[in-house]
Amino acid sequence: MSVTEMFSNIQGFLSADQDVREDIRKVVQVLEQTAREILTVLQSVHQPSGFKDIPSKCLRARELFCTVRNQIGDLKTKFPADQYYRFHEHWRFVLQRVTFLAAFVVYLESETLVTREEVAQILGIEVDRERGFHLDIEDYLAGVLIMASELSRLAVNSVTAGDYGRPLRISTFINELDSGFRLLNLKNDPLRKRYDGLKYDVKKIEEVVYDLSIRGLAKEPETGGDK
Amino acid sequence: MSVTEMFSNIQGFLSADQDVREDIRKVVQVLEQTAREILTVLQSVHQPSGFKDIPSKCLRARELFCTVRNQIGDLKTKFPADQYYRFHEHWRFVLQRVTFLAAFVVYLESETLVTREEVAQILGIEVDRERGFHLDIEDYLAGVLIMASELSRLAVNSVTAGDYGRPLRISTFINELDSGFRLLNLKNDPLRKRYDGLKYDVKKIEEVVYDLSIRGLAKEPETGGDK
Amino acid sequence: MSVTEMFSNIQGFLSADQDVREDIRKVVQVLEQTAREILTVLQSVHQPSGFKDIPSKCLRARELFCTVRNQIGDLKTKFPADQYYRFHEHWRFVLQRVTFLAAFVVYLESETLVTREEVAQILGIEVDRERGFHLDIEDYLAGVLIMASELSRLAVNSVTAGDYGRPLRISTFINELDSGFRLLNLKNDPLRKRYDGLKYDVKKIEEVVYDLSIRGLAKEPETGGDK
Amino acid sequence: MSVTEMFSNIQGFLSADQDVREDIRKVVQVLEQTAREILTVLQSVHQPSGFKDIPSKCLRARELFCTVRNQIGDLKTKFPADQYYRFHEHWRFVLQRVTFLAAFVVYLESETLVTREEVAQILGIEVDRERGFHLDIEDYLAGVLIMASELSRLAVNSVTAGDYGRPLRISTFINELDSGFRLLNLKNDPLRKRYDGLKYDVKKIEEVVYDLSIRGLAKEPETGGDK
Amino acid sequence: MSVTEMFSNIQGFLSADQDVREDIRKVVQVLEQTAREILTVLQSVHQPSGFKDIPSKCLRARELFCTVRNQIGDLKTKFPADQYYRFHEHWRFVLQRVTFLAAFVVYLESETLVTREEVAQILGIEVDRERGFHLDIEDYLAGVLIMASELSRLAVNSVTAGDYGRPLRISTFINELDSGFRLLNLKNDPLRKRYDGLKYDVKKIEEVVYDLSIRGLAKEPETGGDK
Amino acid sequence: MSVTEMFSNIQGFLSADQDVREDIRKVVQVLEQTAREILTVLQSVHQPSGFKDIPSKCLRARELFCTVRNQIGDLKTKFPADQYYRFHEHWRFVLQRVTFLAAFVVYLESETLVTREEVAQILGIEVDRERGFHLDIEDYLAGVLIMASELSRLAVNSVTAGDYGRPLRISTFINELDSGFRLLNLKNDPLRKRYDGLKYDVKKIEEVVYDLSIRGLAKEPETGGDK
Amino acid sequence: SEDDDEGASPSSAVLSAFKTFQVELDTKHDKYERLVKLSRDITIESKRTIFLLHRVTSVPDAKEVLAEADLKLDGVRLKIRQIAEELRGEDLYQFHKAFTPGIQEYVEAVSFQHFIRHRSLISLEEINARLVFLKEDKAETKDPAEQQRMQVLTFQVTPTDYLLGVADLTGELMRMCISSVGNGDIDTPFQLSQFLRQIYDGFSYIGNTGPYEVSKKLHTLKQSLGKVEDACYTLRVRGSEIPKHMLADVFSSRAALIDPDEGVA
Amino acid sequence: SEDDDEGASPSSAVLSAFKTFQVELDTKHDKYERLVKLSRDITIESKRTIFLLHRVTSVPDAKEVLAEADLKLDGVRLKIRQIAEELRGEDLYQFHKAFTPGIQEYVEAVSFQHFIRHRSLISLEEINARLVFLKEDKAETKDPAEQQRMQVLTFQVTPTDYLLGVADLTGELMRMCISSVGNGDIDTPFQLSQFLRQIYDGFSYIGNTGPYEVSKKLHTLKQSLGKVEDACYTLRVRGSEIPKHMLADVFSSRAALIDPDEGVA
Ligand SMILES: [Mn+2]
Ligand SMILES: [Mn+2]
Repeated sequence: MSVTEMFSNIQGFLSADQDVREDIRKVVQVLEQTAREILTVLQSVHQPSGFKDIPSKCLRARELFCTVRNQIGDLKTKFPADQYYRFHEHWRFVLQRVTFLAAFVVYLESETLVTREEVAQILGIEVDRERGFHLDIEDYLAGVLIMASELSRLAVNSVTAGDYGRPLRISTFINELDSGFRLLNLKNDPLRKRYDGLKYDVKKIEEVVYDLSIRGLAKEPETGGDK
Repeated sequence: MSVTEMFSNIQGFLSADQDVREDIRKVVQVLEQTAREILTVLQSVHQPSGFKDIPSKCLRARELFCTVRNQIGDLKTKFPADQYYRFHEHWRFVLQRVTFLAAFVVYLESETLVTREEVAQILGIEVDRERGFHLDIEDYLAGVLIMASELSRLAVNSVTAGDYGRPLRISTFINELDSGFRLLNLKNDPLRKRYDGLKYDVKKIEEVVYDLSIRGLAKEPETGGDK
Repeated sequence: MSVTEMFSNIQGFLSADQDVREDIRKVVQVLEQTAREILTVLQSVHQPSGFKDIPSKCLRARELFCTVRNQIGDLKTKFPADQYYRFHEHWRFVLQRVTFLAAFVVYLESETLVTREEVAQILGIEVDRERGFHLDIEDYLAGVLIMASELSRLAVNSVTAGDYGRPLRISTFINELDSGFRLLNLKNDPLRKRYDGLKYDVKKIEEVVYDLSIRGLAKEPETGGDK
Repeated sequence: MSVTEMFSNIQGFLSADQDVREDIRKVVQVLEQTAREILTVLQSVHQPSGFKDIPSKCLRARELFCTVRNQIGDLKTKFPADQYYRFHEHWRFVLQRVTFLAAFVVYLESETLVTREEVAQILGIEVDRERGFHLDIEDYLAGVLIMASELSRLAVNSVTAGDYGRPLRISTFINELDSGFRLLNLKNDPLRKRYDGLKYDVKKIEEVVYDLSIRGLAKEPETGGDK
Repeated sequence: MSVTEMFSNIQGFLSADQDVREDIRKVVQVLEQTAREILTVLQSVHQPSGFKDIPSKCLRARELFCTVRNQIGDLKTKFPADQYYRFHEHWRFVLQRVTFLAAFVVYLESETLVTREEVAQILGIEVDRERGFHLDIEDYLAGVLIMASELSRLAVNSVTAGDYGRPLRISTFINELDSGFRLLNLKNDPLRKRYDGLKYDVKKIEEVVYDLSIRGLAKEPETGGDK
Repeated sequence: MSVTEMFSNIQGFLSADQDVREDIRKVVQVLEQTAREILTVLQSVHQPSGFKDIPSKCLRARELFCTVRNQIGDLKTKFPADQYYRFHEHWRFVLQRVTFLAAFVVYLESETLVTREEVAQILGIEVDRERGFHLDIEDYLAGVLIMASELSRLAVNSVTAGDYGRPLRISTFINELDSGFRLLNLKNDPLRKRYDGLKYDVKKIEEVVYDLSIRGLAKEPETGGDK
Repeated sequence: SEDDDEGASPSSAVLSAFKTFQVELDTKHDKYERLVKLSRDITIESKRTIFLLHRVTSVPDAKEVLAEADLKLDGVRLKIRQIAEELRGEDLYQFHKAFTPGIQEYVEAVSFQHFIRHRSLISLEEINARLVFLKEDKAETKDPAEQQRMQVLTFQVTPTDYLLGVADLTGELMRMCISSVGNGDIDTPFQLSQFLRQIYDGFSYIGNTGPYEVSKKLHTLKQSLGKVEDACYTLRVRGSEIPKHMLADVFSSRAALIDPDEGVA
Repeated sequence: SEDDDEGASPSSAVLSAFKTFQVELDTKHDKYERLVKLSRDITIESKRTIFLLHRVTSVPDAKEVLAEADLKLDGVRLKIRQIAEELRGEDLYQFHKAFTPGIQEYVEAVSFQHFIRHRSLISLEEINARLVFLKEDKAETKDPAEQQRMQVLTFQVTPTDYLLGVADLTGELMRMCISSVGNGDIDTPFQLSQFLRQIYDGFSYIGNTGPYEVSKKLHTLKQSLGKVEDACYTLRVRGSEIPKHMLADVFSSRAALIDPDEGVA
């Protein structure tokens, strides 16, 4: 094989690679659009009026997750199944976003921490790398941390909306989450940086609980009834 | 044509171009001066005493916008009308600043979001590129985002000044703005980065509202009357 | 108009802009491919055997310039004619490359400096900005400088190939070019930096001529006949 | 004169210059040491206990400024008086530091903005370049900006120390400073960058005042008496 | 004096400074233009035909140095005489260029090294800093080193032009220069870097002399007659 | 021990360290001066007249090496003997220079490669690290490579001086050196870069030998007689 | 030929010299590589220890965590011992670049543990005292003095590595402070702010006289201090709304609310 | 209390989930670290092989050097085999950053050896064909098909790593060219210039469509080619002074002069 032929082959490989990336980028873009739509639905819980009909908002979000599933299904067809990490950077960001959204919906519905299995199911993907397009553990954790930050905002806004019980329940939940993260040996990577942010969320929520306590507004969270 | 003649001609082109840029730079400098003056007028609303006579400050700012219009009018004469984007970088920064100032004045006057048309009118320029010196849409959006950050500061300072209603109205306004931006599909550019800052403004204002609520100081904004 | 409507409109503008850029990028990509093909054709003149059939290589390159013309023709249709500078950065690089290639072909054919007019004609574009898609003067100069560096390589390789007359003609040519550039008052920009490289090319070629002279291999270029 | 003689002469010039620089560097080094000592004294005001004896700290700093004056006096003897700008870079940094320290002492003593004249007097130097070793205006401004950032830290720590009045006075002061800077037409240089940091200090202090206001802890600063 | 007044005063200082710099930049620009013209005149000595009338080229250059003197005279009026080093960076580059040109003319005329005094006289400036606008010693040395590099080029081209005696004389001259520089104790600055380039010039010229020697073309330079 | 005391201790250590470095720098500076003097003595061998009295030049250099020994002796007293590598960077450069000079002298005297032991002896230092101030192997090799480059220059100049035997002997010598270096596994470090230069020296000398060969000027090196 | 013979003998002199050079260079390079690898191991284990130590703000009893950290740090010290063995008889600074990252991280970990235990800054001497190793294997010589000497192996952390490790420690302290606030611990933040301010003062006292890497960390250090001061400020401001004696009640009841067993002592 | 019990059970659910996460993350990180170390080893040995190979321009017989290089490269391949073992069942790209420097250096070494032997560019397929490893140890399963599958272990160099290795190869070829001229070898430089020009044309054909790291190397590649072209130019110019048939004589007598036994074939 001549040098020219060899370079032609490689050029072929590179072009194919670029085409794949282009295809992925396009699907990811529509996926981001859907993610923004779900976010808009869920963001409204922060508004005073929004606290009333959380269930209906969750339903609406669940519907939109169908679209997400379809779009991820489309994404899977764009590259060889065993080269997930080759193109990981392309969908990493959006996958963390939709994981966050799934975790947020599950929290709003049941005040529990979504498991990696549940997220995978909501997104129509796998947990184990061997079984196909999967949810990387670091992406799952990143999504959970984004939710923690959203919950600290929710604690603040639920007080504004007059719901004094929620911040205490959020506090319990987020403390548990924090304990979980302490078990992990994170490298100096983006996840570690995000986890550092969790401490501020914990602190913020603690301050809200404190504010309620000194005013005698803190009630034992009635976890039983809500779940 | 000899090589020397060719290059003499070319030098003519290059000199002309450099002269144009020099002229533009000079006008932009005085424009920046005026922008700083308007800012000084408007900044005083942050001071406790400043809340009393917002209308008069707005009037004063409106007067200074006449100067802005004249200076932009002058700017227009410095280059061929259809080469806007060739020299865009020269005035981009200051145009975003005056857009912010216009948006801020309009907000202070009416608590509404200035439209691109209004900004264009206040600055004496066009909305449509075809019709002359215009306001690029990204510059308009950048100006609006600068204002959002100014409003979070205003929310804080209005509490200090004893105005407890304003933060709630600002909160509503900024939430609406945030929803608006979520409709946009921004590229990974400076505008996107600026937009990422918006969520901190939203959060900050929510915390102000929270502080008022928990102390029973929050009053429902009487939106009807104000708008 | 509500905030939502405003932002929906804006999204329309932004999408249109992004679509235009996407279209431009695609055409530019194929244009770059053609440019690389022409380069491959012309680079073969550096090979010992390549010196024999320069004319046929030029013919082949000329054919490929038809493709370039078509592709640039296509490019023109992707954006409004009067927004050249808005999207300039997208095609600037490739336009300098094809200018270089055009200048190189013309030099190989006739040992003269291509004029901006000729380049424009070869590329099927305009010289005057007012008349349509044109060749910016700085891009023309950048292309010429790229060629100068290619000529210093050619001087070396023509000696290796046993052609002792060519370096002398190249030397005269490049000296003339250098004098031309010295007429220009360049800003401290990429073009200036490129021009600073020209003096190395001049020196390199002079040393080639020296090596030939001292060995009695230098023949006076028969300038009269060639030009 | 032979080439060797010429270069021997030149070596004389160069050696003299290098000796001067060496001398300057040594004095600057001990000046930096003194500056660090003053800083250590003044930084202790940030400690809860430190708020009680600000006057005694200022006295101690004033004493150390005697040393500064002596050291600068020494510095002046190291180079010809009219070559200030030739060696400016050597002492620029430390001069900004001691200006900051002087400005901080004056603020702690009287809560006023030190003038350039006062700084010059504290440092034992001139204001007018013509009259000798002077304080360059940009260095004065840089020193003032360093102080602004120190004051935002002081506002925070005085609250921690239970002093609720000070932040309000700092706020008024820093706002005045900000207005002052807005009168300036700064180039795009290090000073401009430093000035951009001022707005964060302003905001930070406003938030402190806000926190005090909403809790009813803010007392109007008794400006009349202090100034 | 109020803070506002203080800052108004300061703005006065800053504006004056900026105006001075603007004025200097303009004069420097025309000076650069003249320098390029002199260079074009002198560059032609490198061409085969150029060796014939070196004297007339030198005369032409001498004439253009009148213009240089006028322009530098103009430059001097733009800033206070004793603030040379404050604005040094603005004209440093062009002063090194015209020093090089002066040194080159003197070498072409008499094959001697121009002294700092001679350069100062040619440029109409001073040697001693105390006496006015002067030629900094490092700028003089930089100019001399630029000439050294030009001479290595001249050695090469004089062989091409059939002048076999000149390279030997240049070799002697440049060796003397190299010995001179070896007497200097240079700091690790741009000048040192430039000086490091000198050894390449020395080596290049030695190789030219070698090429002549081995072919029996080297004649002993008749040093007595030339100097 | 309090934090303050601990930092005082460390500051003490750092100051002591800086003092040591300052002392070292001063000795190194005078050492560099001596090295330049030896270089000036040895450089003269490149001149046509210089070939006659190489032995006397070597004697003169040998004398100057006494000074070098004294200065290095002084250097040794400036830091603890077992912390050689802590301050290595300070004298590394000059040690390579004097190693080169020692190697050059030895070559000129005996046309042999100086051993590390010999260099150490000439410089009055050790070979083994354990025994005191020593010559690091990489510095020895660097010095040898600098000499190789000087020898390629010497080969060129000895032809100019009419000595046709020397280049052949240099060629043999340098080829042997090259074979030696090929045995080493160099990292991508400065030494590797320098070694890459050796190939050019070998090439240059080969070209000289070639030039002599085709002219029948190459004589068998009479190594016996020269040594 | 004669030429050949004559050429061969000096030739082998040069070549054999270069063969010894090759051995010397390769030995050094291989040692360097081994040290780099040890340093990476030390870095990873030290980082993990730091992560482990952060758990103290959330568990009822710090002892367990500290004991676990002791175990981990013992493991790290074994690695440092290996470095010390590699450096036996060498000039430490010749290979310093190879292991400095690991040692800095170890200083960070060990000083963090020390702070948690003693609320003070560990000194360089204390750190070095723990890096004196006894050789376990039998010495080959029979001279007791020689045997004695052989049996002790020390590693000296340089003051600069110590400073850089301590500078990074402040980042961990800041994280610990925020966590403490988040867990309702109102004493630790004030202690931390006091301690961090001392370290900051120490670093400003050293200023730019230290090596460049130290000055580079000053900015981050100042930011960490700022975050801790802000946390204390917030505690004070919020605490201002009720009388002080009530504050403690609120926090203790708060802690009880979350988990009665998890009150931090 | 009830609260305590109720709180504890979900708490342990979350915590036990995180304990499994910890194991997963640590496993991955440890594997990454092992790969980094393997990569460093591969880099060092490949570099040493390249150095060894440069000796071919100065020794009478290239065979010995090539054989020695074969041995070294076998050692490197054992390390790559270890990488392949680490990657068994993994997505190669998940750990790609850990070992890409070593692999690129291996490509450089192996393609350099190939060029010396065959005067041609080794293909990616040829490189990968040598990275198919057979498992020596007995497979635990008795199913022959399974056993078959288990016994083959492959490592695939990515096209990008191949390109980057080849780009660096050109630097070594340039060095070899200069050495050849220095040793009086007049054929190799022309062969090399031809070969390098092909590679350069290949890279310009790919242009900026490849990854960024490739485009970054284009400049160095062009410089190397320039140096080789200059060397050929010099040979031609100097050769121009005598008739061609004499040239060979001159060089052969030249080679004889230095060392009669060392004439390169
Ligand atoms: Mn850390
Ligand atoms: Mn390599």
